[in-house]
Amino acid sequence: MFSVAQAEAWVRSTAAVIEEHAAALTKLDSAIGDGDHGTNMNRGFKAAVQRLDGLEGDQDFGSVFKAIGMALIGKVGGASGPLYGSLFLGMGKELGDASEVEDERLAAALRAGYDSVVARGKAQLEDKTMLDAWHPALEALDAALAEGRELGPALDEAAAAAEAGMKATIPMIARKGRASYLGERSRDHQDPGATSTHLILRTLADVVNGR
Amino acid sequence: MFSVAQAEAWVRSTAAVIEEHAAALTKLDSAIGDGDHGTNMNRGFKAAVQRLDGLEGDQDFGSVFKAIGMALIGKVGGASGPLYGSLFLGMGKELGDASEVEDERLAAALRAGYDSVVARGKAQLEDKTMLDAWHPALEALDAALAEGRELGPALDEAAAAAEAGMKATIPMIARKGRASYLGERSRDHQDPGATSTHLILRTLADVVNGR
Amino acid sequence: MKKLINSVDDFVKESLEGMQKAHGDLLDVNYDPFVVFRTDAPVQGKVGVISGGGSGHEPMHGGFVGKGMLDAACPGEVFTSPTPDQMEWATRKVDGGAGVLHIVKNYSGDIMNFEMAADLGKDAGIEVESVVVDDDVAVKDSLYTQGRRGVGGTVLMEKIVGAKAEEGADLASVAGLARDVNANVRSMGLALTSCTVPAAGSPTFELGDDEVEIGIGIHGEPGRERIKMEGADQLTDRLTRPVIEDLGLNSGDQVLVFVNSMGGTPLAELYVIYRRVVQLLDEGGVQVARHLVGPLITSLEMQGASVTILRLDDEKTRLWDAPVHTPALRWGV
Amino acid sequence: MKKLINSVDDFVKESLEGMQKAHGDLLDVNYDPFVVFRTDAPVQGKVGVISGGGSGHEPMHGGFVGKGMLDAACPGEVFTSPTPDQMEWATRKVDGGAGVLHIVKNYSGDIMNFEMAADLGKDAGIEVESVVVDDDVAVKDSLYTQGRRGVGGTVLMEKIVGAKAEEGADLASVAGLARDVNANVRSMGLALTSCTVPAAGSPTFELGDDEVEIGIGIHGEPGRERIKMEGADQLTDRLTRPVIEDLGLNSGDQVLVFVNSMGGTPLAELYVIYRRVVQLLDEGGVQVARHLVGPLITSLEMQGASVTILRLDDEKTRLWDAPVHTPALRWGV
Ligand SMILES: Nc1ncnc2c1ncn2[C@@H]1O[C@H](COP(=O)(O)OP(=O)(O)O)[C@@H](O)[C@H]1O
Ligand SMILES: Nc1ncnc2c1ncn2[C@@H]1O[C@H](COP(=O)(O)OP(=O)(O)O)[C@@H](O)[C@H]1O
Ligand SMILES: [Mg+2]
Ligand SMILES: [Mg+2]
Ligand SMILES: [Mg+2]
Ligand SMILES: [Mg+2]
Repeated sequence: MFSVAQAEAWVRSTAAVIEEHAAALTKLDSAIGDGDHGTNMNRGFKAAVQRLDGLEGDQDFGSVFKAIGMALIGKVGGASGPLYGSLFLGMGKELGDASEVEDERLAAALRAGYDSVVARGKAQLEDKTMLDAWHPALEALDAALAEGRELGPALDEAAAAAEAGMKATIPMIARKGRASYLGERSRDHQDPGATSTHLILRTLADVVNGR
Repeated sequence: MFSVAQAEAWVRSTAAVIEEHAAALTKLDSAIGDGDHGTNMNRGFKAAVQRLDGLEGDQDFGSVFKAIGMALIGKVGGASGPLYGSLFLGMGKELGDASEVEDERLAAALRAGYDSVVARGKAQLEDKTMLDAWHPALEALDAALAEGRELGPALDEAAAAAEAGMKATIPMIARKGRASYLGERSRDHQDPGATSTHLILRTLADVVNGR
Repeated sequence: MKKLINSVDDFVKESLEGMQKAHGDLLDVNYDPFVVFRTDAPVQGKVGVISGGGSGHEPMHGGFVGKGMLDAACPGEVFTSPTPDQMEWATRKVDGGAGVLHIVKNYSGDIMNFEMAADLGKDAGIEVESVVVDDDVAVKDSLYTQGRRGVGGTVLMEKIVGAKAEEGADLASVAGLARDVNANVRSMGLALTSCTVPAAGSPTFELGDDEVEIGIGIHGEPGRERIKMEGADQLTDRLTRPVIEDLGLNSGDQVLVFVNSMGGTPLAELYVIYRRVVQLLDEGGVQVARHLVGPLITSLEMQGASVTILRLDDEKTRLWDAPVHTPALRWGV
Repeated sequence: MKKLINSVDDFVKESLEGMQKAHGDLLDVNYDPFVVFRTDAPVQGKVGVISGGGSGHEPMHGGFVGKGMLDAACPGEVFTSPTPDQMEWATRKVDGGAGVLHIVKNYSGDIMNFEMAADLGKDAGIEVESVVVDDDVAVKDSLYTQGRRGVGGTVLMEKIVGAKAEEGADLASVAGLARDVNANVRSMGLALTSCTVPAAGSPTFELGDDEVEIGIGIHGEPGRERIKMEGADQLTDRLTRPVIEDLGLNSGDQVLVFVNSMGGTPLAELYVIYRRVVQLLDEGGVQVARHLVGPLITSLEMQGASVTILRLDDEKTRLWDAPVHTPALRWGV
């Protein structure tokens, strides 16, 4: 089971984790982008937390994820703003007015969020984007749950797959986002968006596992 | 005795010496000025040599020094252009249509040139300018000739005095020229114009002494 | 990092405050969300023309707000595309009943944020058309990639399209002209130094004392190629030849040449480059009918330059010459 | 040293060639000696206004040649005052029978070279008046020194005096107005980096990563004081307070504020400074009636800025607003 309280905790923890890694994310983005991914994400997740602080009374997934999505869309800017914003909007739409859901529903919501990211960004796998971390992670999550794993361990597997996906972006040549302008020279660098995606999923696993 | 041929040789040698020291002069000017004294002088003396190359037939001091002065005025620019230009114009006026003169007449011509520099620049001694090299040099020259010294040795004494005068500019606070804008901070630097003056007088001594 | 700013977080805001104080006769600034808009917006019956993008490219876009050019500009954080709420606010503000054109530079972020804003604008019943600028020949174009970046051509498009809107043309014509400008303009740039994004605090890339980045964009992103330093003419040829070729210029064509500083390159050097671009065009029988030389689409303090060429026709020439009154470009007024 | 030039020796010439190609409608260039002049020079019956100085300060002065401002400009080598033959050529070229005004910045070199040129002009029977600009409050003024440098005030003087000459005023009035402008304008500047004189090849001075030079001129010469880096507002106060004080501004005074980039400082930062200057003046009840923000009197690629304030009266305001059509400043045309 996954609750709205856990969702909130996830976003709050993510804000802290992103702040900690902001400089590293920006450094990755300096190499093949424009050096702002960490700053963007940090500004956006701070705003998301503020938005959460402002919510009053009992909340459902729909309103919490929408608030987060709108905060990210309104504050991150760049490519990652609309993408991560769409992710949370998509999750919120999927879960609607529920405030606690089965593990499979959480997986379905992440999948719906992912689909929104794909719809918004129109990237393909191996374009060297955040999709390359999301996709293997969601596959791993589905597989683990199908094998009867608990949500905690299943999310650990998803985070591990995200990490592998993130690392797999290193040899890729970018075909979407700013890094694509570099052509061949984008090779041998890790994609910043795939890196932040790994952090977000790692944090989700930590929160659910009570770490 | 000092001849027009020696005057020409002086200017040609000076051009070579200035070229050799151009970077050093510019470096001095970077510290307390605008970093162009070597470039200016190099450009100007090159032009003076070209002008000499263009002179045809027998020449008198008046026309040779005027040609040099006009070349310097037209090509050096900055503060040193009008000053060194005035120097040679002043010398030319003083010597007129002579083509060989007594030692004392050369000394008088240098003095006349110096007076033109003072008239043009309106600086005073110890303003940390080229005057601080010229003045002691001319005093030394007059004194040496009065004591009956030959022109060669007398000019050596003048060059030595110019060198001492140049070094004496180091502790001075500039009150004329660009260095004056630095106020106190102009201290502990050697004046570029006094340095080029020393080079010019040193070269004159070398030429006359057949070195 | 040394910059004349008070804090990284307040830089964009304080810069906008300065603009507003300086150019209050032409423009006004909304601070939440950031939008720079014409004081007389909305102009009834006129198509509204808005653009936007990350800050750090000044005078683009805020400096192009005013009569005959943009109705509003949406400045994002430095090098970060603005957010949909800004473009939505601007769209509502400038709509005079004839619809609004969004001029969007071809970056994933800009495209996505403007798309969301256009949806929001349409939801509010405003007719919105979007035109994408992608004039940078340094980027290999392909169906399977992001495609070319929008760079110097943006400035020319905003001027020409702004004049068309000012004349009272309808949204379809204004958007059509914008696409026509995009089809006839190409650019390429180089950098001698990197810039430093305030929030990052150190240069985006390092370049040796004898190196040049060829094919840079406007966000301090590295270029396609790093070469040893060359003379201005050789470097200018490296920028201009691909532009001429990609545009397919022929003898007799009339063009506008735009030589731009990335910020830190002084005007005197731009003229050296301009001189060479004109020489190259002369050789090919192409006539330089109009020009623009200066720092107009910059990357903070980056040293470098870009060359943009626009193929002119009578209409574009007339619209280029039409009066414009903005902080950065002004004539006929 | 990385610059977009072909050779140190040809830099000024090739830059002028570019200017001529770009702005041939406004100006023409003579190459031996270097003079940039209005295409319609001499204007019969009008006082000719000329200025000049070392190159490296572009757009000053060549960019100010055109209707309503300068009749001619004499560019020297980089940071080296021009030579008398240039000013003499210019003086003869622009004399329309009403005499010629020389606007001279207060540097030993400029003063001496212009003096010689004025003598040559007078020998040729042309009435010549010279006015010296010395607005830099960073320099202690005294009878026994060179006195203050001419910096940002020069731009404002050239605009206002150029407008007066364009109106047909006689030489005495034009020169009188120039002296009046000089008496009412003050400036001060700072640098975050040095510039590199092409012929020297390395930076004129070295500045630490956390240091600022306060009170610099426009030739890469060091300033009066080196301090640790501060925020934009504090630095702006350091420039503006001495200017306000030296001008003796009072509540109710009307002024023009000119915030200038030394070349490498981007426009967005200039607006941060402008904002602060206006705040300071507001506090003192001084009204900012006109403004100018941009890189107009630069030191090659130096990063830094200067603040200039001119006390206005009705005539100066009117002349500031008068039409001007030059490469760098244009309005009313
Ligand atoms: N079309 C896209 N689809 C999916 N992800 C994308 C797309 N474009 C960019 N990204 C992701 O966004 C990241 C960059 O985000 P960020 O630096 O915040 O934005 P910007 O590139 O606009 O500066 C990239 O590393 C990449 O993972
Ligand atoms: N008024 C003056 N009288 C005498 N010498 C001067 C005067 N002003 C400057 N100088 C000399 O000129 C030198 C600088 O020459 P230069 O660098 O060529 O010109 P600029 O200062 O115009 O760049 C100074 O070192 C100083 O010796
Ligand atoms: Mg980025
Ligand atoms: Mg000098
Ligand atoms: Mg960005
Ligand atoms: Mg000089």
